Order: sequence, then C-alpha cells, then structure tokens
Amino acid sequence: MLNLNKKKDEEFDFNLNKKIVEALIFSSQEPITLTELRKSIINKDLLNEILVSLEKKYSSSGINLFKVNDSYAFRTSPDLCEYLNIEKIIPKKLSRAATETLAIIAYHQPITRSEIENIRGVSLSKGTLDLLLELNWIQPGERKTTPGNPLTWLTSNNFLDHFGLKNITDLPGLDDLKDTGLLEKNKIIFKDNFVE
Amino acid sequence: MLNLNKKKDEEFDFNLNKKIVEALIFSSQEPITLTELRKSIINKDLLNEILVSLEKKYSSSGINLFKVNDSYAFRTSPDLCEYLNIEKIIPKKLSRAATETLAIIAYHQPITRSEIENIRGVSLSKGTLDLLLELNWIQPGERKTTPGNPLTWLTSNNFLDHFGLKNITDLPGLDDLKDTGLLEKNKIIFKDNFVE
Amino acid sequence: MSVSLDKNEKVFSLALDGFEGPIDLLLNLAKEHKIDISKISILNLAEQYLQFLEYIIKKDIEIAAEYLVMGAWLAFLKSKLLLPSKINDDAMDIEEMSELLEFQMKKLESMQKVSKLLFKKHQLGIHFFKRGKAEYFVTNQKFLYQLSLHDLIKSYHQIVISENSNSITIARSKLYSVDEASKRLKLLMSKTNGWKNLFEFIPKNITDKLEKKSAVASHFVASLELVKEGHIFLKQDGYNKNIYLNSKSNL
Repeated sequence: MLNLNKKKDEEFDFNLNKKIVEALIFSSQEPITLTELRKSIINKDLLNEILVSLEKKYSSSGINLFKVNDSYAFRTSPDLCEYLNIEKIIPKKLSRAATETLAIIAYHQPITRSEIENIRGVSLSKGTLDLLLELNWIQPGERKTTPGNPLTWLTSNNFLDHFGLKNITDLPGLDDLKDTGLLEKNKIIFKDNFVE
Repeated sequence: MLNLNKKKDEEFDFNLNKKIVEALIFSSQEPITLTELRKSIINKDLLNEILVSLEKKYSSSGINLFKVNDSYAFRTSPDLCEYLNIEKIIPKKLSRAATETLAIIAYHQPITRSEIENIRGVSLSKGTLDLLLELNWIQPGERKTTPGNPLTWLTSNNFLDHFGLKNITDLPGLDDLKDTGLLEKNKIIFKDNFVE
Repeated sequence: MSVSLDKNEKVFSLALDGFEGPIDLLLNLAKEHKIDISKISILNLAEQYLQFLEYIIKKDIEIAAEYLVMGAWLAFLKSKLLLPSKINDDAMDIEEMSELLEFQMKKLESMQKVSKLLFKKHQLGIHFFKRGKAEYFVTNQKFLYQLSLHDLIKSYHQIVISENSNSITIARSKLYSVDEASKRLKLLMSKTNGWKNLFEFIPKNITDKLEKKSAVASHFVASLELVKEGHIFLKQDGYNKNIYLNSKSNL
C-alpha cells in the first residue's frame, strides 16, 4: 500500500516535471540549453529521462523535438515539407510610406495616385502601390472622368478582413477618436495681430 | 483484405491531415482561424474531428490547445504558471479608468463612447480608448443608425486570447450580471433625463 | 448621519485622487457606511454629497465642475424627498429617480467588480505563454507584414495633423507697404510742381482706419528714403506742423 502511494507520487512528479520541460521548450525564443532546463525543473535527476520521453511523444507528431548541440527546440516535422512549404520569412513592419498611403486610401477612397501625392506632399514611389496591391489590401477602382482618366484606388475586402471591420465606414474617424490623445495638436495659427 | 486496406488508407489520411493541422497551429504565435486551417489541409471534412482529437491529445500536456472564437492556438498550460521561470513581459499597470472602460466594453458590447461615459458618470479621459486600441484589446464595431452615427466598440480576439477566454460568453460573472439585469443600457440619469 | 467634519476632510481629500466621478463617489460614500446600495437612504447620501461639493468648491473649482450636475440633481432630489409627496407631479416621480440612481450605482459597482475579476484571470505572457518563435509557411504569407488598426489610424491622424499645420494660409496684410508708398510717391512727384503737403499724397480711397494710419506712416518713411536718395526735398516749419515735399528737378 505504501509502495503503491510512493509509485503514484513518483509518477506525478515525473509528469509535472515533464510538463514544465515541454512548456519551457515551447515558449523559448531560442533553442533552450540543458543547463537552463535543469535550472527550471524541480527534480533535476529526471531531465534526461524526460527528454527521451518527450522525443518519443513527439516523434510521430506534426512537430518534433530537435536537439542542436546541447539545446532543444520544437520544429515542424520534415515529413510535412511537401505539404507545408516552410520558409524562413522574417516578419516585417510596413514602411512608413506604405502605411501612410494605405491610410489615405482607406479614408479617402476612391482616390487617384496624384491625390495621394498631394496629401502626403511627396511623390509616390512605384513600389508602394505595388506592395499594397500584392498584399491584397487595395484594388483599382473606376477611372475618373477628369482629363487623363486617372485610375482610382480602393481598399479590398481583404483589408476589411485583416482589420476586422464589417464596413469601411466603421473605420474610426477623427470625431470618434478626438479625445483619445491620438490627435494631440500643436497647431499655431498665424493671424494679423494688429489691433487698434 | 480490400476493406482492411481501405481502413488503413483512411487512418493514414486522418493522421497526415492531423499532423498538418498540428504543425500549422504550432508554428504560429497567434491563433489560426478555421478558414485558414481548412485552406491548408487536403481532406477538409476531417477538420472538426482532427481538432477534437488534438485537444484531447494535448489536454494533459505542458501545452494545451486553446480555442478563441473560431481560431486555435497552442499555449502553455495555465496549471504551470507557478513553475515557469520565463521572462515575463509585465505590461504597464493599467489605470482604473482603463480597466473599468475595458470591462464596460467587454460586458456591454457593442457600446458607444457616450454610453461608456454614462455608466462611469464621467467623460472618458484622453488616451483611454487609444490605449485599449493600442493593446489591441478593443476594435471598432458597426456604427449605430441613431443620429450622428456613433461608432460602437467591441473587444477583439486578441483580448480573448490574452485572458484565455474561448469567447465572449466565457467572461467571468457574465450570467449573474445578466440575471440581475445590470447589463441593460437604456437607463440614463444624466444628459437626456436631466434637462431643465 | 454622524460624520465628523474631521473624517469628512480625510475622506474627501482622498476622494480627489481616488474617485473617478460623481457616481463613483456616491458609491464610495455608501460603502464607507457599509450600506447595502438597495437599502440606501438617498436623502442621507444627497446630504453628504452636497457637503462634499461645498468643501470641494472652496478647494478646487475645476474639479468641482465635474461633480456639479450630479450635485444639482441630488439637491433637487433632496428637496423633493423633504417635501410632502402629494405635490409630486413631476414627469419622473421621486421613486423612479431614486431607483435610477440606485441602478446606476449598482451598475458601476458591478463593472468595478468584474474588471477586478477579469484581471485576476491568467493572462497571456504572464501566466501562460505563446510559442517562443514562430515558423512561417508560404501559405501564411499574410503574416509577413504586420500592421495593426492602431498603426493605421495613428498614421492617418499624423498626416491630418501635419497637413493642418503645414497648409496655413497667411491672410494678405491690409497694411500699406513702404515699397508701395515709395513707388507711388516717385510717380506723383514727377507730375507735381512746388511744395505739396504730405497728406495730399495719401490715397483717398482708404476707409479702414488702421490701413489709413499705416499708409501715412509708410508714405512718410518713403519720403525720407527719397530724400536720402536725392530725389526730393522735405520741409517742416516746426514741431507738429505739416510736412511739405518738393521735387528736386522743380527747384
């Protein structure tokens, strides 16, 4: 009876420590070293056994436990490479020009290229609209009837999806956010200061 | 013999698709929508069954499958929070105005700015909505059809993800509040009623 | 109501930092006396609140403004409660008003409670964690560029702000420039003979007082300039007397 209890305790101990190791490897940004893992678990002696057990657990999963030198990391299983085209893509921040252009199109659509340039006060490089088009955030609208028949730009449905909006009119306007701090102005107004 | 082969094929099919779903959810830091998952797997009909099976597989692991509205993500098990010695990003402590405003939006959504102000009895201070928007905890909903077409606010999926909620009905204490009628919005002391 | 002024002072000075608004304050006053909101005496509460208002008005009029509407409302409620009920013929009767106030307080209290409940929950990045490093598939290309709604709105608002501050149009000045006056004087002097009063050269069509003054000033400055350049002579018989101009070629 005593033995049974002891065995249960040991099992619980092993499982808890295993869960901790699993969670640590999962949440670590870089492959995590044995030293670090040992530091974080309660029962240090179990570490090797735990790692063997984890490797086995994940061996037939979509994710495998990989060992790099003395560090461990979870990575997508190489078996899946024909189904999931894994690429090293580094997430990027959209450039300021692209963000501003997208914002202007969103708030002023339909709008022509030269109207965008007027608002931003600089000319638009060709790549900016191309990038937004490639990201499927904008789409061409109708041509204007003004001379030269310039093309107008609109935001796409994908744009609404990305920002979780139902309609383009649900985009918060200046009035909706006027006291939010976003619109802190330091506007100086020049006037004829001569008073009699 | 033929039947056995068919069964084996089916099993293989299920396991392969399960591995793909597992890898897709595991690889992403943010929750992945059902739509996206469906796009990536070969046998679309299996998706629901696969998700149930994955949830079970990970239920006693150091990592659990979390559901956020119609999206899925792997997160470390909340049971382990006292053991994980991970660099935590402790957010700036939110002001009382911000936490109350967040709660009001969460429990009353969709709700307009002036409705929030009515409940708190003070006007929203500068930066409150902006901060919640920056944290990506709130998002604009549809505009009301009442005069002025005020914008409504909702909580975002990121809010649910942050607090480990499956969906908005999962909010703590929601049922009690509903039963006591405290979530009704139409009664207002100030502004409209207090005229003269 | 047995609240000593001393205690009031303490509670109320705390109130300035701690309370967000009138309902919040009422709620705290009620709690201070450990009263169930549903059994609250609106009359007592109104009295306390008005006491607070009196105190706060002396201290900080700006903060007091936030609390004034509620104060007025409570004063009204108080007077109604003190008066015999038969006179009560208002559209919204007194019970309804008390109920409304009670509801509003309960509502705010419930929101304060749940906001605490919410933040007691396990939070991502503090109690549980996401995967440390994402892997990217070609199929989830949309994750390539991360742009939040907040980024987008902020960007637009910055454009609007800078647009507003850049495109300030400076109103055309109504003032008569020295340059203008100088050109005018040269032209007129070439067509005149003998000494002429400076005032005769001021344009007659100016009605605006300020503009007229500026025209006189600039014509005078222009005349000095023309003397310096050797085009004309100036003379003035004495202090505060008229100033006369004569063209050099006419002498």
